[in-house]
Amino acid sequence: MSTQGLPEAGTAGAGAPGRAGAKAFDVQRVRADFPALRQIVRGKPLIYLDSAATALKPQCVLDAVNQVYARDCGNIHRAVHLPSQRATQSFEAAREKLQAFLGAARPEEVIFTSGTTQSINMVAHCFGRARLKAGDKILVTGLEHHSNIVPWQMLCQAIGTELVVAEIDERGEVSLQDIEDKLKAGGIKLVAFAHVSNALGTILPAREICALAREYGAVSLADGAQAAPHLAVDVQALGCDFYALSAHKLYGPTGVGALYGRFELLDSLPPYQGGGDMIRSVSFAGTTYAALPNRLEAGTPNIAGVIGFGAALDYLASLDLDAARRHEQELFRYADEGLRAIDGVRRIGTADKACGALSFVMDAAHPHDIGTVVDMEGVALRTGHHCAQPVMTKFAIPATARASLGIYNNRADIDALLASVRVVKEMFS
Amino acid sequence: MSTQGLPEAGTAGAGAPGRAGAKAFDVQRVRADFPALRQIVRGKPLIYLDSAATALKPQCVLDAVNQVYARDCGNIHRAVHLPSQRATQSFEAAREKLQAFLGAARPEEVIFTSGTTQSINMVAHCFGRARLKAGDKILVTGLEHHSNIVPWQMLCQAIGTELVVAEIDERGEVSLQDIEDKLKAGGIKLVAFAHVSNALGTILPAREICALAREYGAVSLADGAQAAPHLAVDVQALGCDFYALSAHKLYGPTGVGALYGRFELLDSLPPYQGGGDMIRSVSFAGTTYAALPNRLEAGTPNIAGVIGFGAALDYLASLDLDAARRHEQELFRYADEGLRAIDGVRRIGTADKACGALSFVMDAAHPHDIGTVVDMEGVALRTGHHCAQPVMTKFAIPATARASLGIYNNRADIDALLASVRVVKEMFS
Amino acid sequence: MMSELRELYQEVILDHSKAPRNFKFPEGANRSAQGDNPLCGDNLTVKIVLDGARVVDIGFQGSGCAISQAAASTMTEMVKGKSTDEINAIFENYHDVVMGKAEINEELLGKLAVFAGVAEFPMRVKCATLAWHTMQQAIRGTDEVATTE
Amino acid sequence: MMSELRELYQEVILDHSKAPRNFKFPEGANRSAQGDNPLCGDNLTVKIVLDGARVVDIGFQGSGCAISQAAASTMTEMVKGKSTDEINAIFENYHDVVMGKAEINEELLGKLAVFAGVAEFPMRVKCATLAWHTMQQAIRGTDEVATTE
Ligand SMILES: Cc1ncc(COP(=O)(O)O)c(C=O)c1O
Ligand SMILES: Cc1ncc(COP(=O)(O)O)c(C=O)c1O
Repeated sequence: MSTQGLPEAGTAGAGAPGRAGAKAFDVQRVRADFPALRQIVRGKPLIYLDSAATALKPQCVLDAVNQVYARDCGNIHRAVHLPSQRATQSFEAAREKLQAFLGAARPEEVIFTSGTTQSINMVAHCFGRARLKAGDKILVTGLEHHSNIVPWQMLCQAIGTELVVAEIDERGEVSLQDIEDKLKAGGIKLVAFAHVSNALGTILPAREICALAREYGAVSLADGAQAAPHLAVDVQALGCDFYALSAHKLYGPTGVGALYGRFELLDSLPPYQGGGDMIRSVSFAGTTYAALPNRLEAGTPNIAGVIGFGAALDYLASLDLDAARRHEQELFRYADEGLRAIDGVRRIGTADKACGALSFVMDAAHPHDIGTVVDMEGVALRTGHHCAQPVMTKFAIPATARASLGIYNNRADIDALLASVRVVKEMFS
Repeated sequence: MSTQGLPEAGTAGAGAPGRAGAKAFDVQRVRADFPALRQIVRGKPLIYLDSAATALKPQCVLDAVNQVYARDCGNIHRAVHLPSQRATQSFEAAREKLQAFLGAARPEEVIFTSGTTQSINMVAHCFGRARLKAGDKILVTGLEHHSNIVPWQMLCQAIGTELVVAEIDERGEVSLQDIEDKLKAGGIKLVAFAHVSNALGTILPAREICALAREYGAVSLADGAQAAPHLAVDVQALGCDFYALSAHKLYGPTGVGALYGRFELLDSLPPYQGGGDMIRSVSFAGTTYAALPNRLEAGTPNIAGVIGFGAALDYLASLDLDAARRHEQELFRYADEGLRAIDGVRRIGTADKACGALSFVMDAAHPHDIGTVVDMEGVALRTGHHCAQPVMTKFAIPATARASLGIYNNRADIDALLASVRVVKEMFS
Repeated sequence: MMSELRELYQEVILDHSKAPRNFKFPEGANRSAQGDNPLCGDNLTVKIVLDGARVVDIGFQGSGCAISQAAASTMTEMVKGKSTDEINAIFENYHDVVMGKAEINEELLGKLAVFAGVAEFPMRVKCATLAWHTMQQAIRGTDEVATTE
Repeated sequence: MMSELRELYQEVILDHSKAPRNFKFPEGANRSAQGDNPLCGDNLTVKIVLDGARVVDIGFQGSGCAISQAAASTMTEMVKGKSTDEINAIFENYHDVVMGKAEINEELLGKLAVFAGVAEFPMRVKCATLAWHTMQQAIRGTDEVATTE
């Protein structure tokens, strides 16, 4: 048995499955909390294996969003009336919940954004343009999502910085030695990497990468879009300077995300967007900016979305997350073994430590055809390049089919996946 | 009687109230569609007069958002599975609804953003940095919201453009002659103005301003955050190059807005943020960008929010909007007269053509105290500078109290406002 | 449900996808275009020998799903020897059929009728039309990359 | 409901807001700070004659709502002549009371007890504390603008 799937020690908080004292995770109870699982698709109950794209939402998130629109429907921060007061309090409470979830030192270190993409663009813009100069280097890895590539390429084009890539090997792993060599070569001012790869499932050694970055005087940014749903994240233990994530992948609403930034660093950045709520005082003679977090949150935010995100975090806090993660890891292993056992299926991404996403290709069928056929079996997975084209190039494939897990998945889901993959095989060979 | 409150001919689509053939507007039926109005606040039914800050949402918007989360819970554009297909179709249908609402020529002219603030920042960044250079001038008016001031100030600081201000007069109006004189003086490459002022209610002569801008070779941007809820907007008739708006002020969800841009202009802009969905192909050797609208919509958008926005537009389309606007105008006049009739109340913003917002100050009480007292009477209005500090400076006041209207307000709401203002007066004098 | 799938992946389609016809560039090609579908990674290049307004020879290369390979393969068979006007008429009906907007004109489409099942799969329409868009781009002689967006 | 309002706008508060005490800058002021509440537009300047660790004289100017004016006015009366340690003790209790986090220490607060009603109005806490934050900034002698965020 491969050790693939074991979460990173220290950040993952999960032990070996089935160890003494470990509570069983009641996945049936969790499933009942997710209304989308109650639907019939193509005549069958939905098998949802696309959580890496967007996770399903528990009922309490729907209820929280609904309550904002049906009752606490006021803009925040500025009004004295009751709906606005209530919305403001719930909004700021969500910030504190996320602070706790990430282990941030202060609530002002949590900036709400529209998603991981905006969080990373904010750093590229605010930190990049203020602190970097032509010739400075930015290190990314070969497994990044486009959201952690294109903003840096745009920055490079604008100000003349250079992108350095730590390539992945054939298992989809990065080499710490390679990263250290590149840092040693000098000039790298920022290291931006995915904590977990969305295309391959690889868990990167985030703590070690951040330590190396610091050692060589570079700032670190971890793209946590895929890590936050599967690993226990503690930004202080990781030692990262920035951490980006999306609510919609963490069982929360769409259109919300966050950027964590170490206070001193974040506080030194110029604003990202200009507008309401981010100012101290505006005049045509000169404008001054508000303190954190407002300075980086211009305009009316996604109020209902942020409050719904808070509800998702409450939901996660109500679970035994260690047990949930063990459950996910077992399922990951089960799916991994099941896929490998089907002749003509090749798994893409076979890192020692992985979670969440399982990519594969088939001799018989193109990933797009896999997707359509399994969809007709009621199995929702994703096919394509997963916004990680350099990964596809590296593996010399046009695309993969990807099954990805959430806390509501069970063995029956994986069995359905495997059965539908066998249908594909039959159909095309 | 003042003619204040009459909508601008040509863009407003409303005639004189009570004219022959005009249908009556059934405000009671409309009220029943807004669940937030059913709540008791401070022991009384909520009187909501803060729609300029954020509008209440009809039930169908809640239902649409709910359906995304409870059923069509998939990411868009990339998956073949059914929840994703459904979400993608509803998302793109919302774009076409907004295209129709704005009278845009093509759906690709509609870019979804997180709100007006982001829409304007997008223009400042993409158009500003690509097309303007040091010494070029940007014209704004004296009544702008901070969202239409600060992005330009930030741009000026970054690239050395200069801000020119068309001041307002004591009624809160801009002078077309003044704007023309400033354009004539040369160097102005962009004219950015509020179609309707959020602090004063002034309706600006948008069509004339856009025509002047074009005549003198400047690009025009109308901030329609407050106009879209009250006036019939037709971007082609207005002749504007860009138009910005927020869903949450238009009875839709928070965290969504849009930027309209004339196709040729929009298509010539570089991307705003980098990430998923906005690329054609990514490699470390070089990345190419997707066509409109995707190029300007990086990352997972606010899927539920956009679809909810579509539902809000459907809702508006189901009403007799001409009648609704006449109703609002009558109410505006009724409130205006009622406020003026109270001794010690001074209306701020007395333009000939106005809609939506009624600002006032009182001899006896500071706006903040007005807000607290009327809130205890169950009346929700807004006090403060309304993110328009230059307007406060112009009128030499620290803040105003502002009542603002939505399609669900009725005479009883205004009567409650006037009664509560009288309570304030009594209390503080 | 499975019947819809059989309708989509008809024998003809599976056959063409496994053994695409004209999967090489014709000699003397004087027109060429590249097409890709950025969302799924499909890409292909179409080369044509155009004589006046007639497609004398045509071939393609590239990778993609069964639908897009079969669409490209059947397309090359279909358009070879035809005038651009004839080709336009065929594509118009083909396009509307896969979009679910029109009935099949059997006479015009011939073997292409097997693509009617695509109409039930809106996310796959692009796969069925990429080759056609690329071919038309080649005929127009523009240098742009064709996409299906 | 109206009783909460009476609780907030007590006679003492209305009186101080209409006729603020020490609404002028003291002669020989050697400390000064400016405070503003960016969200509502309140702003004030506090000037102090500080002798060692004792506030010998104090005055303020600025504009704001009844609560913020009365808070500034009563504050100046309260702190005049006191040591910074005494002032800190008073502010600590005052702050906790208006935040709804502590009971009133009548002995410490004296007349300031009228601000207890603010606890029912979370959006008004900033109005009741702006002057105090500004005063403390002045004593610390930092140049930053105090805000209540
Ligand atoms: C005229 C005007 N412009 C811009 C904005 C900013 O809108 P948002 O906060 O939704 O981005 C507002 C709303 O506050 C406004 O009234
Ligand atoms: C690793 C990773 N980074 C960034 C993103 C972008 O997230 P979003 O689209 O929510 O901005 C994603 C999700 O697609 C992801 O998986």
